[in-house]
This record gives sequence, structure tokens and C-alpha cells, in this order.
Amino acid sequence: MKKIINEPADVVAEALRGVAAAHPELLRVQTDPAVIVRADAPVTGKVAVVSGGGSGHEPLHGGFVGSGMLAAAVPGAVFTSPTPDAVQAAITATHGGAGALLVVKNYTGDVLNFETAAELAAMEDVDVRSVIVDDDVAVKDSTHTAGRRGVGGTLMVEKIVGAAAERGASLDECEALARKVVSQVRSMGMALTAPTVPHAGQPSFELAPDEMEIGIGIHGEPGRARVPMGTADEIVAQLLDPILEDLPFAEGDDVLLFTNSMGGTPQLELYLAHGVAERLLAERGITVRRRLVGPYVTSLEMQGMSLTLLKLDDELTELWDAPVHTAALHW
Amino acid sequence: MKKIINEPADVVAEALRGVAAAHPELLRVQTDPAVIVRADAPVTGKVAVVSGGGSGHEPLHGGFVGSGMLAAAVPGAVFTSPTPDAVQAAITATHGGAGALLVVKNYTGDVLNFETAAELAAMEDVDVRSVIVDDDVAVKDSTHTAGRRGVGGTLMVEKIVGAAAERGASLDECEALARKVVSQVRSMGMALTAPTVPHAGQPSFELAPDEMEIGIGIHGEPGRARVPMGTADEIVAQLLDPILEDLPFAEGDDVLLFTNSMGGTPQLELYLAHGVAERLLAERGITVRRRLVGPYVTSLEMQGMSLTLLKLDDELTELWDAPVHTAALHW
Amino acid sequence: MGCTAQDIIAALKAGAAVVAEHRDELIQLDREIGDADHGENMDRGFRAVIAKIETSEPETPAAALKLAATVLISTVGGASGPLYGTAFLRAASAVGDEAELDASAVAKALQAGMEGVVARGRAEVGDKTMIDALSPAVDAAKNTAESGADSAKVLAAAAEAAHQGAQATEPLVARKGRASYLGERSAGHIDPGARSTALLLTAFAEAAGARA
Amino acid sequence: MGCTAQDIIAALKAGAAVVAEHRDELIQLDREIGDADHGENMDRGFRAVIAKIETSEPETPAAALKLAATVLISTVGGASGPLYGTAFLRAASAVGDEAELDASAVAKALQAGMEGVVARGRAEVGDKTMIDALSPAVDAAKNTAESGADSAKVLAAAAEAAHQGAQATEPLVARKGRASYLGERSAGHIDPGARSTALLLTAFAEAAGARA
Ligand SMILES: Nc1ncnc2c1ncn2[C@@H]1O[C@H](COP(=O)(O)OP(=O)(O)O)[C@@H](O)[C@H]1O
Ligand SMILES: Nc1ncnc2c1ncn2[C@@H]1O[C@H](COP(=O)(O)OP(=O)(O)O)[C@@H](O)[C@H]1O
Ligand SMILES: [Mg+2]
Ligand SMILES: [Mg+2]
Ligand SMILES: [Mg+2]
Ligand SMILES: [Mg+2]
Repeated sequence: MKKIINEPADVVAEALRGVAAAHPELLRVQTDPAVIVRADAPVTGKVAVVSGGGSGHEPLHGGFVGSGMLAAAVPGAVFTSPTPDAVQAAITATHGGAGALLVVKNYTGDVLNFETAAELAAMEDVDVRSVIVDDDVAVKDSTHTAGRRGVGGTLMVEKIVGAAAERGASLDECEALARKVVSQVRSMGMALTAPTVPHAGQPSFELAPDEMEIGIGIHGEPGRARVPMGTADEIVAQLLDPILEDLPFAEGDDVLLFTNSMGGTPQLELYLAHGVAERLLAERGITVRRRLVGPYVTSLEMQGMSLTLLKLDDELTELWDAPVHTAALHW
Repeated sequence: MKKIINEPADVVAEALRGVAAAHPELLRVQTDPAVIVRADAPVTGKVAVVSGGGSGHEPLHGGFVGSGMLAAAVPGAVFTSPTPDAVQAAITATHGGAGALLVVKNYTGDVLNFETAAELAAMEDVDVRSVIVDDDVAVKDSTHTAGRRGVGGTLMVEKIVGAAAERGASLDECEALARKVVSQVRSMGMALTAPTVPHAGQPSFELAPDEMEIGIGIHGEPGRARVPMGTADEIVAQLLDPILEDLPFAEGDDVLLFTNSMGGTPQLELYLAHGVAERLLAERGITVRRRLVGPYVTSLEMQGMSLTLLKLDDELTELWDAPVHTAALHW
Repeated sequence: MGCTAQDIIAALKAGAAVVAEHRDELIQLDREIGDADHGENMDRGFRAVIAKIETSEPETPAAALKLAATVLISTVGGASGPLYGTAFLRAASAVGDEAELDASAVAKALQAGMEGVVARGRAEVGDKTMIDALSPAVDAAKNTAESGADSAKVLAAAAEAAHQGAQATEPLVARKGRASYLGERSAGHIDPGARSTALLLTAFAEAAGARA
Repeated sequence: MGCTAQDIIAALKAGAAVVAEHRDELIQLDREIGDADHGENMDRGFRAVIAKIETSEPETPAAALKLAATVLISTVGGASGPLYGTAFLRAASAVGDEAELDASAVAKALQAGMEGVVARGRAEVGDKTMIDALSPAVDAAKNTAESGADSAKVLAAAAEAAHQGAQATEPLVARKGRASYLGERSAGHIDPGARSTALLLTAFAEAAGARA
């Protein structure tokens, strides 16, 4: 394992020191338990949008803390959802009397830990709601299973609900909006290489030089299928088709297209893939009204990409465009 | 070779299509020769700051095209400096009567091609100046050699001079400012893995699992020395010490600290390294007044990092803080 | 001879030791069908439990179990943190404020623990989770307790059944937890949580046996 | 028998063929001490030269050389683009508007080309660049021309000297170009630009020899 780290067990704590040092005007970092909180928290009268999850997906979530997006991010150990006390600490540090909305990616660990935190916060008379994001069409949904994962769509929920909260939307409104975004966003990812978790010390899976994982998640868990390596045109089609079929997206739809790097993919390749996706969408009569291209929802150094499509209407477009002032998104 | 591409020879052209599609409000892309131009170019009465170089270092330079930074970026083939006609086309498309400043990284190819372009532009009565950036302390400087490479400091020059040009500084002022930034900025990089150039099809060098390249450039050229893998604390010290000695930076200095990913390094590790650098600088009595952390001057998928230190004064700080509206830097 | 707070502390220490010893194995199992952290999570949690026990010296079985529960909940994270945490919490509630637990109380504590995991995780037997180890362990514990055996024997029977249950997860297709994302590809691997359950029960049984 | 525009076109075609054939070798050499693009750059450039020649049919040696120069300058990029481009440009100037070049004109064109490379790149013999192939090639060409040989022999002598010069770059420590960043570690590798110079001169000589 080659990494720019000291002790594997200290990676998250030390990285948080770097985050605190890098962005004093945006955020502060609390320790024991570890929480990233926007600099001006608590903002009185506004809903605190709080998210979090295992570390290793940066800039998700800490890079989205700041005005117009998250009130706090709760970083767990690498690929391990944070504990309830940490989530509760984030709620306590940021809620400004208008309640807190937890944006939870749909993994058993995240759901259970955030659920417990919500119970703990309720005991302290904070109105807390949770919204589960499960946008990954690679996973077949079923009431008998853990269901779909939350991946790239999480960023969409955080940005849009964060904008609404910043404008003073109520907890009810924020919750409804979050559910609306979840209902209109779909993602699918693929990988060329595996990430290496520091405490594991070796790549999470092995791929032959002519293979790729399609339908991959963001935790180094193997994907849905291992298939022969394809061209960019083929890869993008393999990601886009299941997304389009799922919602489904249809001719005439307006969308936000989010072309996401899994961390290790060069920007040159990512933009190339984005161009392909734009072309394929245009061919289907789907209009890309907004786009985001970059490494935003990552899996350590994993090479690969995901596509996320959000069906836009005026409300969502306007909230997407609203000012945001965080380390990773800023406009 | 595993890459999200179609034909290796088409990578840059196809990626540029993606860039054009992704950022219509910021820039437009001209083809034959390929040039990325800010959307509102030419801006009358303002100096056009133009840069460029081989592709594969994204977001450098195309990600910095927009108001407050570059008027145009000229992308060559991967790791190959662009040809004079392309640079000339960029000048022609963007100069608004106040001349153009070429920001050139100090590589033989870039210097020669931009030099020729400047001659061609002069023949068309455009006042063109060139500033060579050579901030890489890994390379021993000497009048008998090609001299130091231009690396992370290039971004500093582009941002600061871009801000001045946006405010209406004259070509003389922009040129002098660029030289000032060059004189006050130093960088050093390292790599854990090699990049793979699409047309070469295999990694540019091989590193054993317990080795790293120190003093690496951004073109997959091997570094100055191959040394045993160290901890983050050791790596950061190995980068920082030669930087500090070189200018030299001294106790009491105010600096901008730029912790740069070479492309493939996870943000978690990058922030960890940034935290270490902040600590080491504090120990030396050097005050970090501004910081930038992220993959900005990259070498395809290469894992590794570089540190860039810019000595700040009020003028440079203010220009760094000035608004910038590009794909990769935005405030 | 019943099971005291001290016995539970000894069992937790034995559990911590076995988890530390099998940390890499659990990581490897989780690497195959999950995200390669189960061994790290459990090791971090049980280390914290032991550190806490040293300073707070719980005086009843329930207090010791509750301490383990709260520490696991606040240090493990992931899916296994709340699940194991809930298991210990429910076990603590089930044993009331008795100073010593007899064999049947031990079996009941185990059952309460399992019910807690089901309540939170909603897994059924055959879903390829820790339930596949816990459920046969509970059955074995109840049967053994009913036959009049002591708590060491109850735990030994539970451990044995848990091992078989864990082993039996190998051919299963996961329907819960992270391995479920793999669909059919999850077959052919032992579930890491079932394995850690079996390891913990073995450690508890051995600690009880050593005392017996 | 002199060297006409047609002969130069034939030589450029032969050069393009040899560059295509050795593309991967030149990439590999550049990979070792540079950035792995020299073969790609040269191949892209010479393909473009050939494509252009097909459509524009230059009528004098100078026109053919100038065409090569401008196409190389606008398609190769990197260090080698302006350097080779300048070499061809200066060679074009040196030959004036003659319709046929004799042996001494060929030698002079080569010398002018080399001087162009030096003027732009400021490399000296021993810096581990294409100059280490060009410089001995120019000397050999001059000597051979003075001895009264024809232009094919002049080019053959130049090619032979260039090969030796390229080979001799192997032990050198680079002082110019990208390889100079490697310092001492640049020793032990042949310079890619010196190698491409030798290959091109060989192709030119063979094209001239085939005609002779
Ligand atoms: N819904 C569930 N019910 C019971 N056990 C579960 C459930 N989901 C996951 N598990 C158990 O948790 C184990 C994984 O724990 P761990 O790796 O620590 O957490 P994570 O999956 O969040 O990374 C699985 O092997 C499985 O035994
Ligand atoms: N200053 C110079 N003078 C002469 N030749 C040079 C000089 N710098 C580089 N070269 C030649 O250029 C070759 C590299 O060309 P190429 O790989 O195409 O460009 P780049 O180095 O920009 O990637 C070197 O092998 C060397 O022969
Ligand atoms: Mg996990
Ligand atoms: Mg090059
Ligand atoms: Mg796990
Ligand atoms: Mg090269």
C-alpha cells in the first residue's frame, strides 16, 4: 500500500486537521466526536441540513459544508458510517431552533446510526427528520433487501435542500423537497481499478487489465458485474441506459447531468466521457440544462466514473443555481 | 492501459468537446487549431492573459479560463506543448487591443512554440510579452541547462495576473507582476505511481511498492531521485525543506500554501498532507495567509502531490482574493 | 455457579482478544463481499470496551453488558456497530439487576440480543448476516439450558451452533447488508458478521469454561 | 545528377515511413528519460507532411523543404516540432531557388539546418540532444561533398555519422531538453531526438541511393 499517510488508524483525524487548517473561513472541526460544522453555526431560525458517512468519498460530505449547503458533515472512519453520538453532536452544534434534516445515504450502517442519532436528538427536543438517498440503479430494489445505495444523487439533495434551508424553508418544506429530489435522481457507476482502504492495506478487489466493474458502489465493494473493458462511448452508454430506463427519463425532459470521477480518473477522461453523455442525451431529445463535472463523490483513489441524472423543473433549477459557498462547490 | 477513451489520438479533441458542453457560460472551444477561449472574448481594452501547454494537467490550463484569470488556454497533445499557430489563434481570438501576456511553463517545447507564436503575433501588430514560469526547486538551475520546470506556481501567476488584467492593468504592469510572482513562488513534487500517456499505452515509469519518486515533474518524466516510501510527515518535510531553503522563506513571512494533488491521490490524503505542511510552517514561524488544496496541476492519473509556496504581500494577497469565475477556481 | 459481572468482564476481554487476533481475517472476509472494514470496526470497538471497563468497573451483569453496548455503539460505526450495540443493550435489559445469571438467564440474554438485531436490521435466517450465526446459537442455548446444563455449557453449545451457522452462510446469496449489492456474486463467501458472532461466542464460552 | 523537388518529396516520404515504423521505439526511448511522446509527435508531424505534399506539390527543393518545415511546426509541438521545423526552414533558405541541388548544396542545407537547431535550442555537442547526431552528420556531409562524392553519398555519410552520434549519447548526462531534469539518471539511455535524426537521415540517404 502506497499512501501519503502516517498511521492508518489516524488518517481521518489527521485529514480533518488539514481540513480545519485549509478552510477557517468556511468551517470548524470539532473532535471527539469528529464533526465538521459550518463556521457560523448555529444559524438561528434556519433548518440545519446535516449529512455524513464513512470517510474516503471526499469532497462528499465535508467539502459541502458552508452557506447554502450543509450545516454539518459527520465523517466516520474510512468507508464506515459514523456513530450516533457523532451525528447527534453535529445536530446539537448546528440546529438553530428550526430543526435538522439528516441526509442519509442508504447503507445499513448509515441508516441505523443516523436513526439512533435522530432518536437521541428527539430526546433533547430537536425536531429531526431523515431522508434516505437511494439513487444507484445498479442495485435491484426490493423490499427484501437492503435496497439501492445512495451515491452521486446525495450531492444533489444536499445542494438543493441546503439552498432551500438557507432561504429559510421550514423543516417540512426541506423534507418534502429532499424527497422530491430523491424521487427524481438516478445514478450508475463503474470502475477501472480498486481503492485501497488504509487499514486494509491492499486493494479492495482485483481487476484484470482488460476488465472493468460495472455498477460499482463507492466503498470498494465489487460491482454488479465484471465485464470486458469498453471504449468511452460504450462505457457511457452502459451507465446512461439503465439510468434513463429506470425513472424513466423521456424525450423533452430537462436534466442536470453530473459526470463524476470516482477519484483517480484524470479530468481529461472525465470531460471526454461528459461529452459523450451530452451527445447521447441530445440524441434522445433530453435537454441538459445544468451540469457538474469533477471528482465529487469518490472512492479514495479508485479510477472510474459515475453518471447522475436529475430531472429538473424550475424549482430545482433555481435552487441548484442559488449561491453556495463551500470548499468544493462555490458559486 | 485502462482509460475511459475511444481512440488515443482523439483524446484531447473529444475531451474538449466535453469541456465546451460543460461550461457554455464560461468559455467556448475553437477547433483547428484547438483553443479554449473565455466566452466574452475579446474583452476590449484589457490585457489577454494566455497560457497553455501539453494536455494531461487538467484543470491547468483550460479550467482557469474565464473572468479574472485566463483569456485563453491552448491545449497541446497529451504532454506535448501546443504549436505556434494554436497559440497565435488564442492571441488573435482574445486580445482586446491592450496586448497579450503569454504565461509559459519553462519547458524547451513550450518556450520555443510560444516564442514563435509571439513573433507571429507581433507581425500582426499585437503587443505580446512572455513570462516564463520556473518554480520547480527539484531541478538544479544553471545557465547551461534547460533550467527549472514550471509547475504549481503557474496557477499562481495565472490567477494573480488574471486578476490584474481584469482590473485593467496595462501590459507592462501585467508583465512586471508576473515576473514578481515568478520570483516569489517555489514548488516541489513527488509521486507514488506513474501516469499512463494514452498514445504510449503503458505507465511512464515503474516504481516498486516501497518506493517513491521525489522531485517529480508533471509529465511522467522520472523525478530527481527514487527513495524509500516515507510517512506523510516525512514526505511533506522532504518537499517543504528544499522550497523553504531555495527562495529562501524566512520566519515572519506571509505565504500562500498550495497543496496540490498530482491527479490520483485521494483528497483524504491530500488534506492530511496539507495539515502537516501547515504545522511545519507554523513551527518555522511562517504564517499561512491563504491556501489552496486540490488537484489543480496534475499529471493524468499519477498519485502524488506537490507543495507550492508563494510569498505574499498586500498586493499579491489582494489580487489572489479578487473574484475569479472559471471552471476550476471560482470565488 | 452463576455468571457474575466479573465473568462478563472476563468474557468481554476474551472477546476483544479473539477479535484482535482475527482482525485481518474479518477484514479479508469483508473485502470479498463488502467494504473491507469489519475487522477494523470490531477491533476498534472492543479495544474501546476494554479501555472503558478498566476505568469504570461495572458491578452487575447488566451494567457490564450495557457498558459494552454503549461503547460499541459509539465506536464501531457501520452496520455492525448499532447491531452488536443493540444486541448487548437488549441483553442488558433482559438480565435485569441480577448479580448472577444462571444458564437460562444466559440463554434468554442471547435471545434478547438476537431479537434486538432483528428489530434493527430486519434480517431473516438465510439473508447471509450475523443472524445466520445468532439464530442457531440462540436455539442451541435454549435447548442446552432446558436440559439443565450450566452457563458455560450453554455458551459452548451456542458457539458451536454459531460456527456451523456462519459456515453455512458461504453458499448463500446475500439479501441484507452491503453484500446484497453483489447479488449472485455474494455466494461463495462466508459472511463476516456471522463469522465475528461465532468468534465472539466461542471466546465467551471459553472464558466461561475456564472459570467452570 | 542533382537533387530535385521530387527527390526531396521522396526523401520526406521515406522519412515518414521510417518514423512510423519506429514510432514505438521513439516513444520508449522518450519514456525512459522524457515524457513518452517523441515517437507520437514525429509520427503525427510526418503524416501531416505527407498529407500536405499530396495536395500541394511543391516545385522546387526549397518549396518542398519549406512545406515540411511549416507543417512540422504546426503539427508536432513539443521541443522537436520547432527544432525540426526550424531545421527544415533554414535548409530551405540555404538552398535558394535552385531546381537541383548538388552534393555541396545538400551538405550546406544540412549545415544550415543544424545551425537553425542550435540557434533555437542553444544545445552544444555533448548535451545529449539531436545535435549530437546532427553535428557529426554535418561534418561527415561536408567532408564527403568536398571529396567530390554525389549527394546520395553525402547523405549516406551523414546518416552513418548520425547513427554513431546518436549511439554515443547513451552514456551522456543530459544538459538540455526534458532529460536534463533527470540529472545523472539520464545517463545510460539514447536520446530520442538524436535517434530520430539518425533514422531520418538514413531514410533520406536510402531514398537518394535508390534514385542514384
Ligand atoms: N440488516 C442486517 N441485519 C443483520 N446483520 C447485518 C445486517 N446488515 C449487515 N449486517 C451484518 O453486518 C456485517 C458487516 O459489518 P461491517 O462491515 O462492520 O459494517 P458495514 O457493512 O457497514 O461496512 C455483515 O457481515 C452482516 O453480518
Ligand atoms: N535545446 C535543445 N536543443 C536541441 N535538441 C533538443 C533540445 N531540447 C530537446 N531537444 C531534442 O528534442 C527531443 C525531445 O523531443 P520531444 O519528445 O518530441 O519533445 P518534448 O521534450 O517537448 O516532449 C530530445 O530527445 C532532444 O533530442
Ligand atoms: Mg463499512
Ligand atoms: Mg512532450
Ligand atoms: Mg464492512
Ligand atoms: Mg518528449
